[in-house]
Amino acid sequence: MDESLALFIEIVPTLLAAVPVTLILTFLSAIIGNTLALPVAVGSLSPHFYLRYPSLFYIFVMRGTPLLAQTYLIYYGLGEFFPGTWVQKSFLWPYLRDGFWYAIFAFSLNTAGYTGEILRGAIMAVPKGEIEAARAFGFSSALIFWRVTLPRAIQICLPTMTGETILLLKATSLASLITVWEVMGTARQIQKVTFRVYEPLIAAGILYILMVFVLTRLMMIVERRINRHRLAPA
Amino acid sequence: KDKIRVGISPEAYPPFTSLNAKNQWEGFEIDLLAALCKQMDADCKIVSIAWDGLIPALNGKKIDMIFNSMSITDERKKVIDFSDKYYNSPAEIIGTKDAPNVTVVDNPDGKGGKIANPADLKGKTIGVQTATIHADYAAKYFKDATVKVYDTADNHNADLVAGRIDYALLDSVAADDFVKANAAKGIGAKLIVPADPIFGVGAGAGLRKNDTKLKDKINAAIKAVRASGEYDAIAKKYFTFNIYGD
Amino acid sequence: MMDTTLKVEDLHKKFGAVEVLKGVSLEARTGDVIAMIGSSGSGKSTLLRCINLLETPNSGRVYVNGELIRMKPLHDGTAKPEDMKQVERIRSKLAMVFQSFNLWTHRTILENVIEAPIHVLGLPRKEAIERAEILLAKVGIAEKRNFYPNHLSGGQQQRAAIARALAMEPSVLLFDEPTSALDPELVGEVLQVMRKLAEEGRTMLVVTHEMGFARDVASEIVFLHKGQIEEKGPPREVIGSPKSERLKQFLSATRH
Amino acid sequence: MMDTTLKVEDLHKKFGAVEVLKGVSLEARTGDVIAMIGSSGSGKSTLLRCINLLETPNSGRVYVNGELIRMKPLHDGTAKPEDMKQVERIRSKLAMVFQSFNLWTHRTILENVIEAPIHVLGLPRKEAIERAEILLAKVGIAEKRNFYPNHLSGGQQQRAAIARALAMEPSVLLFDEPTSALDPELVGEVLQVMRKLAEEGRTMLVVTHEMGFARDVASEIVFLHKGQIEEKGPPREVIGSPKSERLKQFLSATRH
Amino acid sequence: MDQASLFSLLSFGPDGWGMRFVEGLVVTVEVSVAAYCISLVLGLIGAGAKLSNSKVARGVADLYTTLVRALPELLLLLLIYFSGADAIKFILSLISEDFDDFEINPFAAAVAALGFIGGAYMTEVMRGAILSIPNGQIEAAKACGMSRFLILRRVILPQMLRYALPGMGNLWLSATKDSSLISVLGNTQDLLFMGYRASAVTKHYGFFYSVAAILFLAITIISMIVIKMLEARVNRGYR
Ligand SMILES: Nc1ncnc2c1ncn2[C@@H]1O[C@H](COP(=O)(O)OP(=O)(O)OP(=O)(O)O)[C@@H](O)[C@H]1O
Ligand SMILES: Nc1ncnc2c1ncn2[C@@H]1O[C@H](COP(=O)(O)OP(=O)(O)OP(=O)(O)O)[C@@H](O)[C@H]1O
Ligand SMILES: [Mg+2]
Ligand SMILES: [Mg+2]
Repeated sequence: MDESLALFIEIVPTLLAAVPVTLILTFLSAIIGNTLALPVAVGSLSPHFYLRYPSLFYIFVMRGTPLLAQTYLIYYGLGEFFPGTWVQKSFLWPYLRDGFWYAIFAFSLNTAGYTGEILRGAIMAVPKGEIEAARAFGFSSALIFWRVTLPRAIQICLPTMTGETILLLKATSLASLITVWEVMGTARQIQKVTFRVYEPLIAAGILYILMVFVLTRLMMIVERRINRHRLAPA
Repeated sequence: KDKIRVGISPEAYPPFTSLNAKNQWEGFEIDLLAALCKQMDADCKIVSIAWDGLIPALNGKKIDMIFNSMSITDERKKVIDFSDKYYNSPAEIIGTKDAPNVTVVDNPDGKGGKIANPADLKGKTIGVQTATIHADYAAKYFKDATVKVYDTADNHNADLVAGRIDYALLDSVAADDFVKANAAKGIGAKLIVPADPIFGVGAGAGLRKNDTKLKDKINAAIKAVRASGEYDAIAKKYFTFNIYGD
Repeated sequence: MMDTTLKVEDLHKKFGAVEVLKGVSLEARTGDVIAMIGSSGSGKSTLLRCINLLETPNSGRVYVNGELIRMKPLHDGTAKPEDMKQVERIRSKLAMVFQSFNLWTHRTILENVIEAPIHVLGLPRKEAIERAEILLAKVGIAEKRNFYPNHLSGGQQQRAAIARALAMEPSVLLFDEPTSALDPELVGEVLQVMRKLAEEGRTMLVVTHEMGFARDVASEIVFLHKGQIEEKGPPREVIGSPKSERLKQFLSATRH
Repeated sequence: MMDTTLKVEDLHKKFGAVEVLKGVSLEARTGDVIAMIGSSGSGKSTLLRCINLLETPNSGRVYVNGELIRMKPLHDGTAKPEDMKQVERIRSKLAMVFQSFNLWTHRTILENVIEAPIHVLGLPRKEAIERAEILLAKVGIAEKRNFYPNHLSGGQQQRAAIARALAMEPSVLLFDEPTSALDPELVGEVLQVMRKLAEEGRTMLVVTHEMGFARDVASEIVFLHKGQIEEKGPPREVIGSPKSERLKQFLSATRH
Repeated sequence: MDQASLFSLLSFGPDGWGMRFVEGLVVTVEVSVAAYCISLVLGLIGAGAKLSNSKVARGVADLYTTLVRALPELLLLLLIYFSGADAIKFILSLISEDFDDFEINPFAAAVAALGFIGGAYMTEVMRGAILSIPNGQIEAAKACGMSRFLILRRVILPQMLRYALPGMGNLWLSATKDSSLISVLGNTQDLLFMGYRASAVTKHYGFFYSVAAILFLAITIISMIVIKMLEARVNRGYR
């Protein structure tokens, strides 16, 4: 027991040092991915087949294949094209060498697929009458989208989106596959060095709980704000 | 007859262990294990458990032994027990075609050992697999190089081909296979790294602490197959050099 | 033609196989107040919704301020607007009060009223709020301005919907039973507001069951029956001496 | 007491800080038809909703068929029902027609009507359908039985909601403006149906703006004003010689 | 290696990986279906608890969703399989001696763990969906005297599906991928793991990862067809 405790104290700083990596990965991917999700969702509901089918196909591929495979393919797959090409001499090479940007890229694309699907459903669920009211006042399609459809859709799917963000937070552990050592990857590194299975996982778990706690409370505040119409008036 | 449940990860590690398409185990360690079990007159059953489950399964008594190229280190000895080593392959540095060969210099600690020359690696990027003796070695000696830590050796090998790293430090057995397969792409051996205390004593069977009965038996069996020449016969099937070390 | 604010020609609308509007034509000059009466399910709401293209008519023409809303026939026998920009521009001159109000539930009453003036007409926020507060006071729900629609009574919601439509200062107003949820007192007040709008010269098309209003304010009464205009004319004639049997029957009910 | 079907005593209801009902008491004997009138926002809907506990009153008592709905006061000044089983049992005897209909959008009209009889009353499906079809025919929407509510006109939806309530064969009917979306002809018909229900001896509490109905059918008129009963009594008295100033004013509006 | 021999690696013959991938596929489907069913039940209970008036129920459900969603899946899996077995064994030993060699079946443990985790996400999906149902729909049911359970079954569930289906679909597709955790417990390997195994043995990483990906896509196609059908069903009457 004492030994466990000692190990705990020893590894927590190491894991803490990896927390920013996890947070930045999650934060950037969530922002980029959720932004991309908008055109994906809108496209998937478009009456034009040349917008609808690509969007639906995108959602299909992103949800249909493991994120692991996507990450792997994006990093190592692209790697297969590099040897001896101009790429290695270009100014982009320092970025292309670094797994970090690939991780952001892969996670953002994946999030866009999953969130895109959720938004698609939520947009379909917005009461028709409210959209018609906007139309009747001469709102353009874009204006309807930003002022009525999107706020109402987000109201509908926010709890699910919070869940997706937590899934993303945890999925960032796949970044260790491409040399970006975030919290979980670091914990597993320690596991392998020390052969202690539980302590690093539990330490990482505690850090995740803290992060998830902060995230869910923040989202709860947002949710309460956008659901004011349900609450009793002040 | 004793029953021994042996845990091996199905994550293939050829030519030591792999689970082939017929769901049969094959490789050096598998053959060696068979010989050892015969020696011990035990009934061995291989249980395939992914790496993450091996230690908990051993301590949870779902298996009795891990036979999966585990390097014996002091850190790990705090958690599980090890048999004597049953092989110890040297480390090797490999690199891209643009990367020069690596030389050897005296270990600055003055104890008379030799190490790979850190000056040769200065400013270069070198890949190692996480939580290996190779990673420890690189961390200790290659302070002026960028040491990039990978999840698996396969991954740093892929990045070596992609040119994202200049060198990789890994087990010579895996290195030879890889160099052979990728010679056309300019990947070449750069140095067989001299022995060093960091590399430890080699790989041993993982055992539950206090399971001295099994430990004694397996140690005796290792000695016996070494002595009888059976070990060398098996080793010759897989390796062209002395895999046991010295 | 110049002062024909709203003109509908031979409008047809099908839902699936059922033809709900079977060739409706209608004309309103500036300042006209047309009261549309007709039994439940006769197609009154559908007609209003076709005029501002919330439903696309299968055939027929709609002119607003002399401008034809251009339509493109499709292969499947329906049609679609040719130029959405045009439709949006025209809609901003046609305000509508829905039978089911359709207030935006995620915005307060005040926000509901200022939304379109700010974002469609480009009114400065301050001005929009001033205008909204005057309107909300006019319909008697000024003190509920910061409530969300779900927290209002039926009549309050209906009044909010009316204020929202008036805030657009449209040239044509489409009202779908704008007083259905109101008590008699308020009905009087709201009709008063509408009467004033009529005097200001705004054109109105009002679906209503208030015969009093139809009689006193309307310049024309249209009786819709099974998707067709069965009878129309000045209130005195239509109410005083109805010609069709259906209308006679319909009117007799209002007096019992 | 035995034949008091519905009794409300000193009901109070607050939304946040605003007191919407300020001590309302009411009594209806079997076969009584109480017409509730009052201006928009006076608390009529809230009172109906408190009676079947869709809103929990802050204080007060409700008896149905002589049975007190037991309430448990909470620390924060509100209350909650003590026994949900009791509430459910009582609700199944109290049918309600909502001001906004609240038809189940995921079920067809017929399914809406048979839903509660089958699942709450345990009626066999066949029987429920028979009963439903009779009712749908009675309110004139039999041919829409397989439509979903969203595909009906306002008046059709309201009639479906009425049929749904009647299908429960409840002992007390709570109607919240059951004719608001109907044309005069249909108003007449629906009021006819309600008159028949009254004759069958069912107790009714009807929020309405139809003074004709209040005068002819109601056994009592209740005038709600700002959350209190300002005046009540037999129709002749209340309408003929109103005492309170507010009521006089309210009634004068209905005649202009 | 040419194309033909690559595909011979995938044959169903004794030396081909074909059969292995079929086994992996079956494991993936079995584990994810079973785990998903558990998470549906837990999600419903959790959402009910979160929306209930009881502070205790809300607190427990909140703890459940926060903790379970935060903890690493691997940790929960190992805890349930290794410590869970010990705990149950200990409890059973208090009752009788006969259970000494009690073992949790690895399949059951994986399913329980994955279902338990999925339930936390499902709770939130369902909570959001239930909140989106217009209040009047539920009030109408209450006014008819429907019991809470009946309202749940006849009104809330069918209407909720309309809002929840996309999120539920996402969770299902995630579940098919998470089922790879089962290989940690021994002797069973899912599709994803089979992909590693085949590529590590043959060194044809690209090829075998693609095979696994294509099989996942096949699962996805079927799932999406089913979801589309459900979607069309729950959206009847809304268009
Ligand atoms: N989306 C739809 N799909 C199918 N049928 C529809 C749809 N909308 C309306 N209908 C049908 O069209 C007919 C006309 O409906 P409409 O709403 O125009 O009637 P209305 O005259 O406004 O009646 P009310 O006075 O009851 O509101 C009705 O029979 C209705 O069932
Ligand atoms: N959920 C709520 N939250 C806050 N205030 C509410 C809520 N529901 C109703 N109110 C307020 O309570 C008052 C009474 O509402 P109620 O719906 O009972 O009026 P009503 O008499 O039915 O009016 P109407 O004839 O317009 O339907 C209104 O002022 C309304 O704004
Ligand atoms: Mg209508
Ligand atoms: Mg009301």
